[in-house]
Amino acid sequence: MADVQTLNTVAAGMDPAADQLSGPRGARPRRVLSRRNIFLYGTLILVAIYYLIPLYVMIVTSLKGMPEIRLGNIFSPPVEITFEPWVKAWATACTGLNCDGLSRGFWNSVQITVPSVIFSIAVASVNGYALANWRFKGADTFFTILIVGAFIPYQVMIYPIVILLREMGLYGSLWGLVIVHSIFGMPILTLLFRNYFSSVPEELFKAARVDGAGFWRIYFLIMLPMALPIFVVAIIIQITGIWNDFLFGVIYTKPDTYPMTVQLNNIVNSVQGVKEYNVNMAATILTGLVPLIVYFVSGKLFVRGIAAGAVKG
Amino acid sequence: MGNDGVSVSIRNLSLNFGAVSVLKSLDLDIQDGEFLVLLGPSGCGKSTLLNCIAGLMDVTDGQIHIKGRNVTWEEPKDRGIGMVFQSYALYPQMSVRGNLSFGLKTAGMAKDEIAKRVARTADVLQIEPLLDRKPSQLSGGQRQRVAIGRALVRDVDVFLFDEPLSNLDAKLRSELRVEIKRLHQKLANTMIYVTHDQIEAMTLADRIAVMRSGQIQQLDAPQTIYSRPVNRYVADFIGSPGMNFIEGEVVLSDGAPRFRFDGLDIPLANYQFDKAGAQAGQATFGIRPEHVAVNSGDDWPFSASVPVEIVEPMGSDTLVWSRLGKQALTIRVSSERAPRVGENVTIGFDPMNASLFDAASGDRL
Amino acid sequence: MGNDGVSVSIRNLSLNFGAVSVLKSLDLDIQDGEFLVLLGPSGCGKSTLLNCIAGLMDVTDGQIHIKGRNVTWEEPKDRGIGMVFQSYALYPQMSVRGNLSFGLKTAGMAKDEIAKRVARTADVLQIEPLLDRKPSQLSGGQRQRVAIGRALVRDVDVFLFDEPLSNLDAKLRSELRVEIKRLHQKLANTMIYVTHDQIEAMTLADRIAVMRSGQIQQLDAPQTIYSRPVNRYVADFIGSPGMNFIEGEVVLSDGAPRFRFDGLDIPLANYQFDKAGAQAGQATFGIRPEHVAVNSGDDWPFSASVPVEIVEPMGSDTLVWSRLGKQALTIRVSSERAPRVGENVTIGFDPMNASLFDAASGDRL
Amino acid sequence: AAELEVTHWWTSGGEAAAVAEFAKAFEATGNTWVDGAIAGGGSTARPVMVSRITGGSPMAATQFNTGRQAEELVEAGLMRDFTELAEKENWKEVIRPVSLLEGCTVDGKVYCVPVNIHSWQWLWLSNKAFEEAGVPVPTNWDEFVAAGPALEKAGKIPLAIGGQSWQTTGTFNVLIPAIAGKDVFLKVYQDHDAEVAAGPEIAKVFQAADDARKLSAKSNVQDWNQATNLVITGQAGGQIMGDWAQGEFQVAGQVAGEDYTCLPGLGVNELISTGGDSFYFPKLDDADKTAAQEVLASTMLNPATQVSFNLKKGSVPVRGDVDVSAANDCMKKGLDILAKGNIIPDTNQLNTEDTNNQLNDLFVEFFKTPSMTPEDAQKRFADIIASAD
Amino acid sequence: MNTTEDTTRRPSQLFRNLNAKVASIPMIMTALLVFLGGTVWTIVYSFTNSKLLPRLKFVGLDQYERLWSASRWWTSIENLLVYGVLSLIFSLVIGFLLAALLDQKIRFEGLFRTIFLYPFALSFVVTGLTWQWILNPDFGVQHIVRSLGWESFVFNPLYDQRIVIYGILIAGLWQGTGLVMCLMLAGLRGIDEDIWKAARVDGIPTWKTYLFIVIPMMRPVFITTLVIIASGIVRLYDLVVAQTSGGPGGASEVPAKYVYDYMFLAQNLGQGFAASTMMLLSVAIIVVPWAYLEFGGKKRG
Ligand SMILES: Nc1ncnc2c1ncn2[C@@H]1O[C@H](COP(=O)(O)OP(=O)(O)OP(=O)(O)O)[C@@H](O)[C@H]1O
Ligand SMILES: Nc1ncnc2c1ncn2[C@@H]1O[C@H](COP(=O)(O)OP(=O)(O)OP(=O)(O)O)[C@@H](O)[C@H]1O
Ligand SMILES: [Mg+2]
Ligand SMILES: [Mg+2]
Repeated sequence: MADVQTLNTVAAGMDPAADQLSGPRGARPRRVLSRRNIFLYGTLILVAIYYLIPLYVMIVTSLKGMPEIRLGNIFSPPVEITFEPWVKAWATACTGLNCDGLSRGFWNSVQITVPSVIFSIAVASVNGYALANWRFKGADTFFTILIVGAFIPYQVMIYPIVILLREMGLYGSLWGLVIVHSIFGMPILTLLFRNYFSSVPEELFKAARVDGAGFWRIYFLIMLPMALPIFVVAIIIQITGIWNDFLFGVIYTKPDTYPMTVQLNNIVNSVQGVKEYNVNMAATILTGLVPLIVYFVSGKLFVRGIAAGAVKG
Repeated sequence: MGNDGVSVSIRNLSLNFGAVSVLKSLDLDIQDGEFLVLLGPSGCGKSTLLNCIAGLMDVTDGQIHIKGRNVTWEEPKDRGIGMVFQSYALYPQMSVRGNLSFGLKTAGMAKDEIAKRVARTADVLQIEPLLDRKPSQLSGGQRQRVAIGRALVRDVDVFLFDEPLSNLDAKLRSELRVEIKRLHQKLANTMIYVTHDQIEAMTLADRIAVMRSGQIQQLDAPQTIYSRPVNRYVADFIGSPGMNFIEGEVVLSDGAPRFRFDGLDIPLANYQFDKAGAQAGQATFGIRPEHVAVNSGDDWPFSASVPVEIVEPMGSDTLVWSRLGKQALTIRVSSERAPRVGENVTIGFDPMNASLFDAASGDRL
Repeated sequence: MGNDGVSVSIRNLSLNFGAVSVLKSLDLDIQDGEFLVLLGPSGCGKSTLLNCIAGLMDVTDGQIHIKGRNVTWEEPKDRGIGMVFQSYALYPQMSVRGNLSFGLKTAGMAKDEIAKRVARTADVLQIEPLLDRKPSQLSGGQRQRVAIGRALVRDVDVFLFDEPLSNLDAKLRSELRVEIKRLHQKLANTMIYVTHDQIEAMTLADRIAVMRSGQIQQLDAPQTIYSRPVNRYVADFIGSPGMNFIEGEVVLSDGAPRFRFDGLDIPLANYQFDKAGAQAGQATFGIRPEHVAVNSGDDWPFSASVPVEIVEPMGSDTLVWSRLGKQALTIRVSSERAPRVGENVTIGFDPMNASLFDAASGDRL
Repeated sequence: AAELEVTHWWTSGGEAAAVAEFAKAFEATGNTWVDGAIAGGGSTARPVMVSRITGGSPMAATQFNTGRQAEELVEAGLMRDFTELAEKENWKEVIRPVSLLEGCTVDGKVYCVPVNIHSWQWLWLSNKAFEEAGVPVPTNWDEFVAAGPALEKAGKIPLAIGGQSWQTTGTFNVLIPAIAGKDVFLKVYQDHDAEVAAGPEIAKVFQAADDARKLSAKSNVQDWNQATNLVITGQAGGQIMGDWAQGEFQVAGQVAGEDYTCLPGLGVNELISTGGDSFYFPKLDDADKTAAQEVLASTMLNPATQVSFNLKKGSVPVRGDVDVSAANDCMKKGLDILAKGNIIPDTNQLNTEDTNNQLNDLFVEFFKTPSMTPEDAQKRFADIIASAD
Repeated sequence: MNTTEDTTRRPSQLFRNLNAKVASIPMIMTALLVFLGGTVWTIVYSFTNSKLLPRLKFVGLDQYERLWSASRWWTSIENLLVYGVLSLIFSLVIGFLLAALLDQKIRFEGLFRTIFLYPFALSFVVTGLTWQWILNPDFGVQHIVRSLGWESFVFNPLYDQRIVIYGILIAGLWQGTGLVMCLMLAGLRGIDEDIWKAARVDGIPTWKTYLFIVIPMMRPVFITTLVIIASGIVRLYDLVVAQTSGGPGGASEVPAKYVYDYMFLAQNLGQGFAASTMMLLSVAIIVVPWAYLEFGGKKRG
């Protein structure tokens, strides 16, 4: 049997040894410290430092005692590390007569965030699905209104919503707040889901209809399991948004159900004598911790989901 | 024609998207057990027609009857149809078994009945070993087989195929084509099959409907469409490489019709004119590449010597690109007889095999 | 043959993605003005090889010479190559003129020189009327023509095509195929063309390199590859419908080799054995569908009576699916002689046209 | 017994200690005080309170400044009427000055409980700062202005003013009676007489404000109590701030006369205003809570509570009949002036919040924009007064 | 043909896709009741002299006259314009540059991406507080530079009226560019690999490829990003309140704060409504035609 290798060269009529070993061969040589790399990584590292400075300052400050802070260099690492401010921010900082720090705000925030995230995403995903796949008459008009609604400053809507919730008898209840979050999350989430479901091949939807599945069946059995990436994005956006919300939290809840951000505002603004920057910073970090963790853990999924849903359309 | 023989009957169907009219009062009757292929260029409304039959698009006007029942406004699932899509459209998160049983479950069928049907379908399509895989773990051909299975398992009267094979490569395509053919022979269901691949159309169809911008141009058996296209459009569309068209005029010299062009002259005595008979006027003469013989030595009603410009070997056959008068001529010869580029060869053909079209309307003369 | 006749020469080329070795010390020489087609199944490394030649991927080992110059480390733009992609890869926001001239402008060419080149390219490809349109306003075929123009305008020595036609429909594909062929005849550049469509490969190539998982299996003229495949893989890959393979064994009865299977017996006296000559053992007998004659009345070295199972008319030809012994047999006959399903027909063929492969290694015997 | 949620914006050290007194007294009656402090001052808290009341989820009691802030809520029938209790406990007699109860009275019905009297007209001085600057502690505004350069030379901020807009407005409003006298003050704010507002007296006030602006140029704190802290620590010479500042001095353990000096009416015109805080009680459905609201109201006015609360808060009790012997120097000065009847109404009682807010906008701009001339500012001031209602 | 005789009538359009319509009720209600209703309600009441509570006492255009003669409103608009334009430009440019850098097949991409993105997880309140702290002349950057010996160094954006809005911009960009980068990165990843190859074969330098080929191709990404940034800009409020409370001297006032302050602090709802109507109007002029083009008339996808 003819050797394939020789067959090739014989067919080409070439002497294989002709110019075999001279000149460049293999991969292009790459220096680790090429100018391009220095520029690339240099820029990235500089920018990264800029982005990290506030976090660094927050952490460092929260670990210092007040006397050390007054001495003044916010960038210098703590000489003496103290966790006092953290303890105080979490457990004993006072607002008026309540001296239990952020701790109860934490659970309130959890109790507000979880149902709000679930409910708002449930509503928005169904909306997006209906808009993308069941285009009934007028749907586009409603959607356009919704998108324009994304530009309305929240403050403008406070009064109408107060009236709305009062008429529904939900003002001041957890459900009232959940509805408020769902309303304001709706434009951007619906946009995300609509774009995502539009990119799902229409034939899949048609196949399911031929198979006799109706609106909900298709949603739950076909679309929902496919929409994981965009759900991740929606969940991250909503957790961040709802957890960080201050305005609705303070207006639509009561003191015993104040979310963490309101407690944070109370602690930071309840100045007793001098501002306790270390406690404030500790409280700030504690408040931001949940969304931060969410981002650190799922950042990759976030980018992927964004790629899948947000940039189309 | 009795009603009982008709499986799908479309009456006066129109569909507009806003101002655009995609289907224009179309009529079509498909016999029970028939394999009908819808053939046409992209955008001519093939998928739209199929979607209307399936109930996935609301018609603007007209009626659709399946098995004698007016289903114009019924839900897709109630029409007794199954559909197979170009992109397979398998439910990605379900196993093959899940894909097959989804429709049955939705209909509320008993578990063991479902299992029985799935098993039978898997047997017919020979996909038993794949039943527990996810679609992403299947090759293209296997996916398409599962997609067919999904229609099969529902035991429907009418199968609708929307370019089921065009995502596959040539080899797989020809394999699956045969399988679909076999399936049709076995099941004897009505099948409506959209494609723009003529090979598929020619090999599969009992009848082909050639469409053009929302209207059916010709509805006939493949061989009829191939050999007696009703107009230039159909003639051009069918056949690869396409029919050679030669512009010229029909003249009646001594009552005998002849075709004149570029100083050449083809006798049309053998040509079967349409009812109207031979009439003088501008016309197009069409002849298929395989009906032109090269250096055959036989005595043809028309023969000429032509230069060879390009030679394209295609395995068993070879295409020769040449020029008759000033007009391009493609010839298909068996590879053994392929001439060389630059040579002059003698060609010949019988106008009996040709088609003659009116230059203005494009209709067959 | 001297080095000056060689346009592209690849020496010992390897490429790994991490642990996966995609190209395995591959050698290839392409003559000046040659049209070489790389053919192979998906994932065999065709695009990777092309990208290496273009300089778009860094090779792991080996060298690439273009026009006698070692370009292994050079930038794509300095290699004197132009490349055409399957997805066209036109710059969507620029007009056709912009697409053609952008590279030249960037290279700092004078304005009137650019205009001249663009005009010449547009003339060659007949895209003058399109020059001011955006790609989105072009049809698929026009887009591909512009993509070719973008390579053309740069006046390069070597053209690289990566499945340039596979996004087009059959009709357009065959048209553009001819155009590319003409272009090659006119320009006489070296062209390396990737495809997995055999028709393209057969019609366009001066030589075809059939690849399989990063290695070249056979590099030969199309007809040689078609009629004398070096192994079963190549034989199976080329030809549609595929070659018929019949499993059996070679026996030497009275010194004369014969092929035995399912109680039947094919004399191999006519068969041209490889250097090694005839040897007994398990083997596969391959015969192409068009080499099997039906009811020809002629006297064939081998003939038998077989049942007709499926008939697939394909226009000028018809495929007949049948069975020889217990093994499937496809036959291609001209449509006029097509038998009917259920009939029995007499077939015959000459083993001279057949290929015989070792059952274990798959190599040609 | 019931749980009552009480909202207020008392969150600084002194304030919180004072609220604790209310809570203690109320819980002694067997009820529970649920503290609803909202930090960030009235501006953050009031919108929350108003939305909750109009949204139908009201708290049991809420603080407002004595004055017109809750007028419309009362008119809308959302607040409880305490006329009965007021008559029973004879509030008309015990609360003085009478203007306080008048602020709570709409159409002859009493809707709120005033709990303290606050006056704005105080200049707080750091003895330590002046000592370090080597100048004697001033005894009136003019001396203070004169001491400015010395303080600056010693690296001190002469006048501390927080960045919040109400503080700058407050400073100006203190300067009016001090520089131009009570009549002009009343003409401008009570009668909304635009001519006076544009006149020469007010022009003098603006000149004084210009001085204050220059003296406070280096002050870059936000909250009032941070500004007070600057005085307490001797970083600043003085601060014009209401008597609630006293609570901060007290929490810091400072002694009036020794560590700090207070000059009512800026040492020029010894007049004080009678503003303060009142509690309103929204209407509730719960009978228990309704009953407890009454208990809370009367607890707040209870003489003992009044004393303990006001001592912590640094304000003056609303009852004339309580023992204030424990009061410190400054508070005693205030009580004296009060007893003499040298009082003016608080701007909260005279102006709507809308007008106050416009004034805030004007003065915050004036104080932070050195390029804005007193004349320009006065012109805008007169416009605001002219359009006030 | 007898099949043509039994003509089934076209069923009512109202009940087609009923489930979809029912499921869309929350969206329809939100759109109509909250966004449209709330807007109309706001506009109607902007012609009244409502104070603490909304009341239908119409006063014509009084509120608008007052609004447009208020210097604070003008400052607010100026600030929003400056902030808006700069924030749009910078976040798009920086976001894109970062994305382009990250797209160079670099090592530790995940780490860098996380670093750039994490500020987005923090609320504006937290962002504002942190930056207030860093920009504080007594503790922050100015103090540090001075303590390094450069005594005359001045960097106190939050205390200087002329540049306070830039101080807010710094914080705003820090918080928001991460998301923009993320969107851009996703967009870049969506660009056909062949385009890059074609450009390399054509010898087009990388920066030119980005500028003339890739960026024009990313139109949809830019649009999505623009919607997100722009809607954030219009609503700018928390950050200002947390960082400067509108100071110093009202130099960093923004329209949303004007609305809030007048509605709730000044207890002059009418004025607040008038201001919000103006905001809505300007948003509507820009957004409605665009949104309609983008989402209204177009077909699927
Ligand atoms: N939702 C729609 N809105 C408007 N026009 C549409 C819509 N769907 C299809 N069309 C138009 O209707 C015409 C027919 O489309 P259809 O999909 O039926 O073509 P087709 O024959 O299946 O083509 P292809 O071979 O490319 O699949 C096309 O011109 C298309 O642009
Ligand atoms: N960037 C990459 N990283 C890892 N593996 C890769 C990469 N690019 C290609 N491959 C692998 O290299 C092999 C060859 O790929 P290549 O694209 O060259 O195939 P091909 O012959 O062009 O196939 P097709 O006909 O589908 O285009 C494939 O198995 C593919 O999975
Ligand atoms: Mg179609
Ligand atoms: Mg490839």
